[in-house]
Amino acid sequence: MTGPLTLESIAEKMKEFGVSEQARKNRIRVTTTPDKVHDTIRTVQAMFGFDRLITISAVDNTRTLELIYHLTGPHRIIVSIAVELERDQPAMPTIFDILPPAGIYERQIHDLFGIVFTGNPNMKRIMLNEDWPADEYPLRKDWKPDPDTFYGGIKGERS
Amino acid sequence: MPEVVVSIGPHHPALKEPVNFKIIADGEKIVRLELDLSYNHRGVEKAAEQRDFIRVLPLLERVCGICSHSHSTAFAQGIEEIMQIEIPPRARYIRTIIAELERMHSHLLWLGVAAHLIGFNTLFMWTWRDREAVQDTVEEMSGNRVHYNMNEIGGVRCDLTPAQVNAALARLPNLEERVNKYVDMVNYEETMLLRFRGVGRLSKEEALRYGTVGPTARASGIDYDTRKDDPYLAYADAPWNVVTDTNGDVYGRTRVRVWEIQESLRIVRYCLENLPEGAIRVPAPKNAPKGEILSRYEAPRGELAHFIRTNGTDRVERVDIRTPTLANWTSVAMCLVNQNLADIPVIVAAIDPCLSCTSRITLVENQTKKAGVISFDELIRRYRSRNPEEV
Amino acid sequence: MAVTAAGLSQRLVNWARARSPWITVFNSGACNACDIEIIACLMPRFDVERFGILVKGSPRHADILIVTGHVTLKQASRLRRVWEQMPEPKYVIAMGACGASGGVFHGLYHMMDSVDKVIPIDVYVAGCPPRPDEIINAVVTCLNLLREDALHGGREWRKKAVPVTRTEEKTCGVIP
Amino acid sequence: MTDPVFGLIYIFIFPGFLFLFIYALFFAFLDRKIASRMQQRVGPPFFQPFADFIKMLGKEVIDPAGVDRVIFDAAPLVALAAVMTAYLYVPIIGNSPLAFQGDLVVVLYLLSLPTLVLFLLGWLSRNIFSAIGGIRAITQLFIYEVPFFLALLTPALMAGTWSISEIVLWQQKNLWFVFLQPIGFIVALIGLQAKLERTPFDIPEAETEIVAGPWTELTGRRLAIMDLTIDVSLVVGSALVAALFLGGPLIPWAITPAWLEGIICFLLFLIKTLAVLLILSSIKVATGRIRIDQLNDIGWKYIASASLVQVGIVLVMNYLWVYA
Repeated sequence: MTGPLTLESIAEKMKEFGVSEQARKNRIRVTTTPDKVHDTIRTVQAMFGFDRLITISAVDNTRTLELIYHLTGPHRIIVSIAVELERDQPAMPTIFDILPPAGIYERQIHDLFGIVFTGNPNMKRIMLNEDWPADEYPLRKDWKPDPDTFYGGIKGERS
Repeated sequence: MPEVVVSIGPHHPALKEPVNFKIIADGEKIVRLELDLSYNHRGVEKAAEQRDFIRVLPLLERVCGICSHSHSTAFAQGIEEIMQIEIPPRARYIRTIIAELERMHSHLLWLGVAAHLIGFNTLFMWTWRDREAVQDTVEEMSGNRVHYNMNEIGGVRCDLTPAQVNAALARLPNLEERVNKYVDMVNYEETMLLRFRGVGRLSKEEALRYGTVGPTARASGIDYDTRKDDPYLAYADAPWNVVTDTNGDVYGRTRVRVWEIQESLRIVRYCLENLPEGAIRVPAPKNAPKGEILSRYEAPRGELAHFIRTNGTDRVERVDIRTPTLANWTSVAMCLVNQNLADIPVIVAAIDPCLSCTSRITLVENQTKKAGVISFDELIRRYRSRNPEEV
Repeated sequence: MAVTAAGLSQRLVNWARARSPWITVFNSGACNACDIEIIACLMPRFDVERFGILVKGSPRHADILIVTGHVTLKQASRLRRVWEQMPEPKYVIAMGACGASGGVFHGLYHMMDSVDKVIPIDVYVAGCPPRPDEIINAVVTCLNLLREDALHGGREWRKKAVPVTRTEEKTCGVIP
Repeated sequence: MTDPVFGLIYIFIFPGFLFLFIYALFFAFLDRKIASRMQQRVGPPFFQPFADFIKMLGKEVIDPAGVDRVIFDAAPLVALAAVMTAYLYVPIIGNSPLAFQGDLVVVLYLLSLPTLVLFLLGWLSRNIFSAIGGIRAITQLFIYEVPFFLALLTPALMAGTWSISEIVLWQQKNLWFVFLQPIGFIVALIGLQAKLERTPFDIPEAETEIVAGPWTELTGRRLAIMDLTIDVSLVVGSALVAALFLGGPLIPWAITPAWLEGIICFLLFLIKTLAVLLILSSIKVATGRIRIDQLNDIGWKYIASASLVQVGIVLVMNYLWVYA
């Protein structure tokens, strides 16, 4: 890259991946599709130096599940890459191979939302206790605790 | 010598919070380790979706007792930006004062705990004694020692009287003197140097690769500080510098933290002396418009990010809290391999883990330093069946 | 009490127990605030060592277990195990609003809501978090309880007794 | 040791076990108080170690699963008996009536027993922390024992005797060994600190790493007895260093009533042991804990060499001065 990095140049480049809009002074939001996320991140990483993953946010907006990847770099511009997934059997390619810190966030989202990140070598339970039922994801909007299910703690000894 | 499995936690004197490490050690050397952080999961994010903004703030303060102001400020900041209201300058300054006092108390606390971890109880006692001065100031200003509850959407809850400002200013010289003494101690005290130098070293490249934030990153020479990168509150006005160090080990992190206390003292002094007049809050609407924001805040432990999505009601649709500790865990797991068993508490403490913020699990890694490959199920099962006597 | 060797030694032991309460802190998922306030108790300003209170790492050495915070589902079984590891006579103090009822976290999905669903509690401390003064007060209350237990020869008497209403015990109560 | 009544009083009451019990608890109190004051705290009241001791005696004793109860009960008693026996050979009011040629070696041997017992307890506890603590204790033993023994044997080399009492007498005639052998004195203090597992050498019971090391599974009276053992070792170690390097409880001139001389000697004993305790406590407060590998490094590189240098100096001095 030559010259100062501008949001316009990023937006220009992002056209091939999806719709982009400027969210704030130095923030840009790119909406794309699940299969392009890997390429998008690779591109911004290689071309604009977005080498730091701030977080992966997951949102359940009752119709779909959204994932938003926030990346930044030495220029301190933040790019948010948003995708939408269906609610049943959501799956998503992992970005663990290009950004190692993502592993932790992906596992946490898997636990709370039930999104499977294909390719992550360690898609195991991390947030909830070992007795938690396998197919219940508490941060989904339609989840309600079932009074008959045992969620953990001490069995039969609650006074 | 055969490998032994040491299970540290969830109840262990070095850990003030529940976490479980399973350390596979060869004699005194760590071969690999397994971290398990889920003991503290409460479901704050779910609860935040069910309460209105006024009641979310106290809840978010209780995400963590040490960085309570960080969480509530980050959230309030985000909501205010979505509502497009500008808080008055006096409120900004008061928030900054509390934030920097919180950073001071957190770093002093950390220094004491780090000293305690290497058995240096005298420094532990001294730093905590000086921390009481900070606590007194905060208590005078807000009425509480730990959960300050200063924030409201649109400003702060209570004003600072001139008497409070003077009392706070009167405490600063003594504190500055003591902090200078700690800087000397950190740099020259022999047993601390022995225990901190060269322990848990992260090069600049590794620190970048594993996404470290806060003092951990700054100790490796990365000037990543949200206060400078994305100025909020009064940080654009106050004179201060981003502290970095090139050591990258626990020693470097300690130095960064004590120097940051000095910078915080400068900011607090500036803000107290230049406190603008005016209102302390503006009325905020009940409902927030539809919108989303990534609100960043430099907590004592590093960058805190709240992703907030609102949907036009008086509740958030989603608040996703990314705590600094979570960002740093990956690097800790990397640092620990091939280190000494006795150094585990120091290395883990060096990122100042705030597990109640984090309440999540992380990975295991093996001798080749390859990122995050995990195979601990079988081991845990074997260990549990053999020796459930974990203390 | 008749002046016998056994009686004297019992009185000596009771005296010693009240003067050497060793505590161990168990964080059952709290937000740290209670924990740092407990550590603040050890500090020069409050210095609980002058009452003989020491914080011990091993529950085997402790007399009083301080549980900070609500109990998360995963910590419940661990808390009970730590409690079982303590030698008799043992006392439990539940710290803060969370220890009593769950506090702001009451009713969340990953919680047991209060400590007394897992282990019996002797003293509750109010506050979020309780000030160090109140923590010291709670330990003192606990010691008074210990003395009365020694007089009654066990803790069964408390099952029928009414709550203690002494002026200095405003913040801490005894389970009726 | 002709009069049996005197012998019994000496062993059991004064300056024997009863006095030792009280003095050891007082020592423990003083140790904690000094540390507290240096840390700007008030510190415990004077009866604190006694209350702790009585309380621990009254607590329930828990046997960890799979532990050999008999050995678990007996081991602390063995340790306590060893250090108490060692105490009888250390001069307190004048020289010990039990002294014999070679009692220095016996005392050193008996002082090593508590460490071995700690290792045994750690090993038996079937707890991983205890096991690691026990291994650390025994590793540390191998590091500090050699320089410590060498440092304590240098006075014997110069005085030409293996009896503590005769070394004390030698110092009465000549000069205190702290002036003749300052390196040996420093090494002895460091070794004593390591032997008693006090900061910076509290590696085996490092609270923040391995809970309480070998102590983790001890409860009730076992813990009480082990605690008392460490307190007594502190007294015996201080008294030993005071006797070997600080001239012991003897004064260079004679005082006519024998009882007055006894009292003065006893006061000297108190002053000198307390002085040693003050040094040890200051070291404890002013340092952090070092790692076992660092201790290994420092121990063999510097402390052991220093004690060897001291031995060499003593041999040269013997050749030039004492036997010349």
